[in-house]
Amino acid sequence: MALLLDIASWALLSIGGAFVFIGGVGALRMPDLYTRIHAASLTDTMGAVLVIVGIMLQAGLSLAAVKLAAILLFLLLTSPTASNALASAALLAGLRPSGEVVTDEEQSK
Amino acid sequence: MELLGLYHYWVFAVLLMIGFYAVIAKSNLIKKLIGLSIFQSAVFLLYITMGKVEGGTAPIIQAGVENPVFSNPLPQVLILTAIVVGISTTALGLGIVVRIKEEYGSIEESDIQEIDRR
Amino acid sequence: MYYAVTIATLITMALALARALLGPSVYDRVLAANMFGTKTVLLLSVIAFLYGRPDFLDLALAYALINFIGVLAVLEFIRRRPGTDTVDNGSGY
Amino acid sequence: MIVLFGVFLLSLMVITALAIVRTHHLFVAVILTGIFSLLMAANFFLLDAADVALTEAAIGAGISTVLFLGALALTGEHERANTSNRLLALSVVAVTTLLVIYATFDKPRFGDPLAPVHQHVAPWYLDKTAEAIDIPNVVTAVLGSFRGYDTLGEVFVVFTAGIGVLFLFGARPSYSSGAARTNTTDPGQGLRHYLIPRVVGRLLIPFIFLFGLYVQFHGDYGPGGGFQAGAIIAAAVILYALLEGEEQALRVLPHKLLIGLMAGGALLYGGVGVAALLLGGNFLDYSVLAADPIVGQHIGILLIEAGVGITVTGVLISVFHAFAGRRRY
Repeated sequence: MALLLDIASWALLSIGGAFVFIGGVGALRMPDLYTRIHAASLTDTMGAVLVIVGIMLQAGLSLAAVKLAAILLFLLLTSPTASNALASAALLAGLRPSGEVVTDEEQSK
Repeated sequence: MELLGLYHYWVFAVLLMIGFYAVIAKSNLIKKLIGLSIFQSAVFLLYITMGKVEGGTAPIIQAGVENPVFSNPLPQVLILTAIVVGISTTALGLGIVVRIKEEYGSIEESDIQEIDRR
Repeated sequence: MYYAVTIATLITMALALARALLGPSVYDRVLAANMFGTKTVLLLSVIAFLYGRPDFLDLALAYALINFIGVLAVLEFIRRRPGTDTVDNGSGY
Repeated sequence: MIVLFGVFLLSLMVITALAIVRTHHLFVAVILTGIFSLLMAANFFLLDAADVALTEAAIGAGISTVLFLGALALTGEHERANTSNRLLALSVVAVTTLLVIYATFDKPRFGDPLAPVHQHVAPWYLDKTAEAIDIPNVVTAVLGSFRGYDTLGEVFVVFTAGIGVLFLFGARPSYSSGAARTNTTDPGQGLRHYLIPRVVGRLLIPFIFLFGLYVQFHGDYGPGGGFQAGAIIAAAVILYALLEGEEQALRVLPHKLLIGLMAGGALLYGGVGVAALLLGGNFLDYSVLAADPIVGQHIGILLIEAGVGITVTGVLISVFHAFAGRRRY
């Protein structure tokens, strides 16, 4: 049982680490702000969830696990909110996505 | 490893001087204050680095650990209070800068000296 | 395995820092700062376990709660300021 | 391995600091200062200073950014490129850097347990804490009891700085006169129009308060104490002010109350000292506060940490209102 938990937590940690890293690369390499926000929120949600759940499996039933759950909850509340607020502020300020977007109406013309 | 033994102090020296450069070379008063806070952080780093003991842990006694090695608590106490004092004094400095802006219309040192000379 | 996660987080922090330095818009920098904050939360929680002192998770908890305020303050600042020069064109960088 | 992590973080810090100094856009410099503070806290944590890292987290993550932005909003965010005596400054800095680095070669190596710093009073503090004060967190014991004078001085410095800001700006915010305010870009309104942050933020505020109280009262057992708790609670109030507008925040916590908090906390700290004096002990010697000296120490530390927390909260919130409530001239 302990071995099984260990394997599960190591798997979660390594996948989480990979997510964090890929998101970081995305935030650096993506072409404009909105795609970068997309990449960054990958690390903030998926990466964080996997890593913290992985550590929780190591912590077992203890105060540390409760604190980790609280950290996870607050991260899941705040970081998408921050991303959303950031994107909406940028959009309101007139920053447009860089890609050429063709809407359906324009296409049919 | 011998070289790494001094790396923390070198970073301290470089950060200290980056902050110092901002204070003496930049004309903008807010930039000077930012430089001052980098300078301050460098000093914090020096103290905490000196307090570290190889293989030690934070000086909070844990039940059931035999012969623990603790890092030095004294620098930590000094720096803990210094951080809060630092933000309060930075706030005071920012307050003075804002008042200078209101009276002189500028926060560039050269402009202020120009106005004072008149 | 903690080491692997720590290294991944550290590299991601470096990447986020690069984004913060490159800009080009203010929002990119804020995004990078926010990302840096969540990476710090992960780093602190992993290192607390690496050190074997899980009681130090309080730090990560503090960042998880407070980091949000910085982003909101920046947005409030942008909303209030008179001009609308949102793209600083990486001045200086 | 952990040393290498520290080295990596320190290198990032140097890069960030260089970028902060080089950019002419002060707003960018402030955002980078936030990143610098995060790196600093992570480093403190790696260097076994959990209490200090928590303080840096509480101050650097929210409050210092908010204060700098408040000042930028009142002064302007572009720095004029000024290269009058740059070469002179650079050479002074280069020479001094080399001198300081030369001096470091005489320092004991990183983590050396035999370094002179660890020989003088620190072992005594570590030995005597369990015996004389009996709380697990040695940092709190030194802060509150062994070096209580020192902390009293620091609290009065914080108090004085807060009073100084209020003197500079006047205690009342300039918008409280109730002039015609209809447009939505008015400073007093806050982020009312961003619905999602507002809902999430309101959800978060009670938890930040709770966490602040936990840090305040758990400071004897884990990282924490009055300084950190004061900053965290102030951050909660600042979040409320950002979301609901400063006027609403002032309605909840009026100026008079804040000034009372500032003075009251410092007075509580001093009062504990005087009480110890009146009960026949030395100033700030808490052993006389109860029949059992150790219980007396516990009571004393609890009270003075409360005093510290109250003063720090009051000062930080007042300073925030002083900056946020001022109109740009």
